Amino acid sequence: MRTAFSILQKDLRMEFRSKESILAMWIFSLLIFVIFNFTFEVSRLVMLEIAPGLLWVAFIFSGMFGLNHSFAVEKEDGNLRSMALMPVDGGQIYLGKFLSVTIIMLMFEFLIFPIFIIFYDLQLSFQMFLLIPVILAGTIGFTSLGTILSAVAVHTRNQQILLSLLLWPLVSPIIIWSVNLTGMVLGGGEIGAVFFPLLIRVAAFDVIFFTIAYMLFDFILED
Amino acid sequence: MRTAFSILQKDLRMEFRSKESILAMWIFSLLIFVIFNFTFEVSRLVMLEIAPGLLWVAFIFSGMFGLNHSFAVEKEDGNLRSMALMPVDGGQIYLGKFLSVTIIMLMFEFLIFPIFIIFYDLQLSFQMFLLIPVILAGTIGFTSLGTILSAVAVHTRNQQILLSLLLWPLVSPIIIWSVNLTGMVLGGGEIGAVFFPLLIRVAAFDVIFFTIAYMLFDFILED
Amino acid sequence: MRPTIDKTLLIVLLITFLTSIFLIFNWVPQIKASNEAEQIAQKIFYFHVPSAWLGFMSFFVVFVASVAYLATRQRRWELISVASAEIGVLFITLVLITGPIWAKPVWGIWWTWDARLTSSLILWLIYVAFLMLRRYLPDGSKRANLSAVVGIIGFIDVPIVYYSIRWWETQHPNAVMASGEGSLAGPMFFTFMFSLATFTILYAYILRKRYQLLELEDTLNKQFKEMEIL
Amino acid sequence: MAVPALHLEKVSKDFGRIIALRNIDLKVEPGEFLSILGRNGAGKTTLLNIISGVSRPSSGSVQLFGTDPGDRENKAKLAVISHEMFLYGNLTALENLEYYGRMYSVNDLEQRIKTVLHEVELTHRRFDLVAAFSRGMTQRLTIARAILHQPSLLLLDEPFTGLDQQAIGMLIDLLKSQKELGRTILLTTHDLHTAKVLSERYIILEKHQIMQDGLMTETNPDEIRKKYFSPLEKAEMS
Amino acid sequence: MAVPALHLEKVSKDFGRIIALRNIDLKVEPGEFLSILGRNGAGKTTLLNIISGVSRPSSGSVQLFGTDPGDRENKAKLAVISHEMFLYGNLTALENLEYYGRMYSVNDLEQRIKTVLHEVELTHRRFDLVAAFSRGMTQRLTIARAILHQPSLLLLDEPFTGLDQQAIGMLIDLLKSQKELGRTILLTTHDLHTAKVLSERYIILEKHQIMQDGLMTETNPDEIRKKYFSPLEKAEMS
Ligand code: HEM
Ligand SMILES: Nc1ncnc2c1ncn2[C@@H]1O[C@H](COP(=O)(O)OP(=O)(O)OP(=O)(O)O)[C@@H](O)[C@H]1O
Ligand SMILES: Nc1ncnc2c1ncn2[C@@H]1O[C@H](COP(=O)(O)OP(=O)(O)OP(=O)(O)O)[C@@H](O)[C@H]1O
Ligand SMILES: [Mg+2]
Ligand SMILES: [Mg+2]
Repeated sequence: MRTAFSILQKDLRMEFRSKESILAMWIFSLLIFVIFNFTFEVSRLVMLEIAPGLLWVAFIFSGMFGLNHSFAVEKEDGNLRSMALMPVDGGQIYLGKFLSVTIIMLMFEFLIFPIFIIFYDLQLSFQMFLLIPVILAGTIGFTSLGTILSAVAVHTRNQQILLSLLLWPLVSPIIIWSVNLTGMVLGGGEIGAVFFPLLIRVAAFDVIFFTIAYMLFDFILED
Repeated sequence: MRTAFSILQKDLRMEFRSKESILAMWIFSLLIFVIFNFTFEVSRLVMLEIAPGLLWVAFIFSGMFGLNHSFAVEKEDGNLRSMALMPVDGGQIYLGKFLSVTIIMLMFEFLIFPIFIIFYDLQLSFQMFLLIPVILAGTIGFTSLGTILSAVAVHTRNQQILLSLLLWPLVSPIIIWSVNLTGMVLGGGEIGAVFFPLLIRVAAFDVIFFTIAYMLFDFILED
Repeated sequence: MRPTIDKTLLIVLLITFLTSIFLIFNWVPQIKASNEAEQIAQKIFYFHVPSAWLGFMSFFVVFVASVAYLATRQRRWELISVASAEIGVLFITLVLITGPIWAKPVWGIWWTWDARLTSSLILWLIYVAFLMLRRYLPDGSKRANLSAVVGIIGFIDVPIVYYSIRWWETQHPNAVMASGEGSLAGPMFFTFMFSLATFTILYAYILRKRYQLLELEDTLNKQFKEMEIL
Repeated sequence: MAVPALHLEKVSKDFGRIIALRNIDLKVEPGEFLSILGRNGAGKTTLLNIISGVSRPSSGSVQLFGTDPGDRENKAKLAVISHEMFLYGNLTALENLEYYGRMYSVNDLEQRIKTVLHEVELTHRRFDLVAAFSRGMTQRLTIARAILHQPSLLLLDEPFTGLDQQAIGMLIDLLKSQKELGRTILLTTHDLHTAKVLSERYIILEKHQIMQDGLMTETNPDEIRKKYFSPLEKAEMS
Repeated sequence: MAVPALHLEKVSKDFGRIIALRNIDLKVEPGEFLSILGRNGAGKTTLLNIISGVSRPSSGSVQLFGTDPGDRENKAKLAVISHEMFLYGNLTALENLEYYGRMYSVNDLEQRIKTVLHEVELTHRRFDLVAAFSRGMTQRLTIARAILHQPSLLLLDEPFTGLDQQAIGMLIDLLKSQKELGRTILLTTHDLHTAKVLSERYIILEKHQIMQDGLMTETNPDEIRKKYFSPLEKAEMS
């Protein structure tokens, strides 16, 4: 645990070296929405229908950004190799990286969400708190797979494109479910009987993915 | 011109070092679409309404990818600095980089487009040829600004985020117009009187952006 | 030894293949359909579904071989996993080709974002990515490790991909086999099973051949190196 | 007797078409100081990578202290200085050392960091980002990082790179004292003089094989030089 | 008389809080071979960066051949070897040289490439990607790249890094012949011996200033070493 925590601390420290980083992140989030908005110049009704999808597309792109960045830093001065040399458990390294990537992605989401609410003029309701577990579960699914696949993709010259090729198909079920769940919450109607079982299923897959990745990470570090 | 051509040649050579690169690009394009599709689980009607926007969002993301990659390569072993040392015109370097980025982005678009047609089951018509100048104009606008702003962003530690912050707001008018124009063509109706003036406006801005960037590029190279 | 097995396999394959062609096109009774095109298209069923099943099986083999590789670090497991992944992609490609050919006369469109279709596409993409990854990495233990990891994660994802799509209203026929042999009457059932068997033999044969080819490549490389040094 | 610190048997390594090492047999006893010499591209770095477990041999076996190089205890004992810095440019010198110290579970970390920073004379720059360091300063910090956890096996790949005269002296003294502490050290360098000063044993890699394995004291430096000077082209082409 | 090859007046450079150079005055005549010595972090690399025009001084003026370092003709005359390789890992050795040759409009490029590749003994590896090169091989290619366009002013920042004995000999010969051709050469190195062999004049940077500007022939190497050995801490803190 101390190992994972050290990695997390180092990552967050680098990420937020300057206070401007947060500002940049915030503006980036804002921009993602603005760009969607002006690109899809469509009726409000249509907008509302695609809103959950848009939200998750925004999440995914900020997540991809976080993943790429997090492992590009490791690659820079051969630090990925130095990790392989350390007398620590691969799982711990995975955990540390996973936590830092997740925290950064959650932060993006936290910044994106208010913009989303404002742009779509959604009324805040008590029910919206249900989005917290939904976003959490979806994000963890994305990052638990994303972390290990980034560590794979970083070994290639075409890191970014390969990460997309590997991650997107694999993570697609989680994203589909998350979009569905988000739609259910934002739909404003009653939360149907399907909501919680689905949420639990997403969470269950998070656990599965995480566990497998945790166990396999050692193999990625060694040659 | 020979200089620009040498840069272009080098870039394309690196990009397509392996034949797999093209395949990877193609799958990446496919994925962008698949991800939009399953994320926006909406009715076909709505789909058609947002189609032009989706198309351009897909273009933009593949373009961002191309820009980031193109300049990350330059940064790798201090090659950006070596460019500053070369006895060549900054404008020529800009031209070379612009061409390579544009060609790669056009290639992405060329790969994306058939997928777009099939997935949306659009019927091919003669009118669709009008999309060629539209896409060309929009793309050139994006890359002419993108090339110079990438060269700026690459000097920072937060390259990717900074590029987005700089580029998206500046390029947004071009994108909005391109989406409009695309919508007009795909709408299938008569091409209204507004189409050509708008197209010309986009082209005019392309020329302006390109010229300014061409002239300013020298200043970016030097310290 | 080896050549005999291969030869036997090949002969059996040829016989079963010709037989199943005969069964499909000449023996099994035509289904009743509104038009002729649909009737002919229905024949695709005997290629479409076995391809899909064998595709799944190939990926299962990838999974098993990947686990075996990480456990034993033996090159042969790596080669099996690659060979099987390639064949799996081939089979799913067949599904993705025969499906739309069937869909056009039946549904009137080539493609729809139906659950089964989408999940097949995603499945295909997962293993294409697996193969792409291998192309981008230099040969060596690193590549073997990384691709084994992806091979494992990829397969775990397969049931989820299929699960996730149950949330969609689906246009694609569902579980013909499971929902009742009734719909698949005697001769059809027989023909289908026969076709499936043919595909399975085909799989076994290609896998063997591909594996041998990869092995040959290895030996050849080794010999080249020896020559280079001496 | 005790297990050797390092035992390679028939180790070969190739990168696709390119051969880097062929049939290397090597045994190093604990406390030995071995210099690895050889032309550019002879395979020195590859050899060190295999010993550290970063890279696996294409064939052959490697043992550190009788076990696999990838073992946790082996990793804890090991220090590597390579071409790559293993430092985060966006962290300060101090933060880098703290991070490494934690990963290696260094006892009394604060004190150790103070000591090593003093040793490489970077105390006054500890709060500066590594990205802003000069080349020699970065190399100094790399050395500090490597010795932070008091390793018992040091793999040093051209560690003198970029150091000024004084730092070279410092590193030589450091290595001497490490040797006295009974640590096993493998060093690659192109500076025959330094190699001679430091180590008793040397090997020369040529045509990706060990061409010579001898004692520095018994060999005339000119002889070493002569062997070492064999034409590159020939060695590579064959 | 003719304009000096290089003329610095009151050049200072700082990076925010950190001072790298202070009030440097320097004149180098065409054909001179100047060694720049100094401790790690003394400002040698920064000085070369300013001369090459890659970096602008915070204050003061720089002139190459009487004009601004950024001038096209100056750039065409200049060759730089720095810590960074200036090579594309994803291109082969040959492709890298071709690219640079075109950018510098080298005449009879094919022949030149053949010559320089032969000189650095990389002919047999010309079709391999630079990413797969060993450190020394990369440094050799860097040298080949730098001399490809037959520059008349060479700025060499620790060019001997990673080279084997033979390549060092090759580079020394190369530099001597360049000197004979009347080319101006500035070299930073920590190897006093090589500096002494090659150059007639040297400067020592300390406390980011020129502490000594003298002739190698007139100075006792021990004297140089003594000066050069001044404690780092003190020099930096001031
Ligand atoms: C693009 C188009 C298509 C794709 C990607 C596709 C994919 C698949 C897959 C993967 C299976 C195997 C599923 C399983 O065994 O669980 C399957 C089975 C089947 N497909 Fe398709 N299919 C497509 C179009 C069609 C069409 C147009 C029809 C006919 C109307 C059709 C009829 C069937 C039938 C009857 C089965 C057998 C189901 C069973 O055994 O459970 N498919 N298809
Ligand atoms: N990742 C790689 N891919 C392909 N070839 C490689 C790789 N790493 C090393 N090589 C090749 O292996 C051989 C040995 O390289 P190595 O780096 O071990 O040499 P070295 O003895 O350390 O040389 P130097 O003195 O230049 O550092 C070289 O021919 C090199 O090109
Ligand atoms: N980009 C930068 N940002 C901040 N400080 C810098 C930067 N580049 C150099 N410095 C600082 O300027 C000073 C001089 O650095 P320089 O690289 O010129 O030293 P050097 O004489 O080349 O040393 P070495 O022998 O180690 O190569 C150092 O204190 C260094 O930390
Ligand atoms: Mg080496
Ligand atoms: Mg320097």
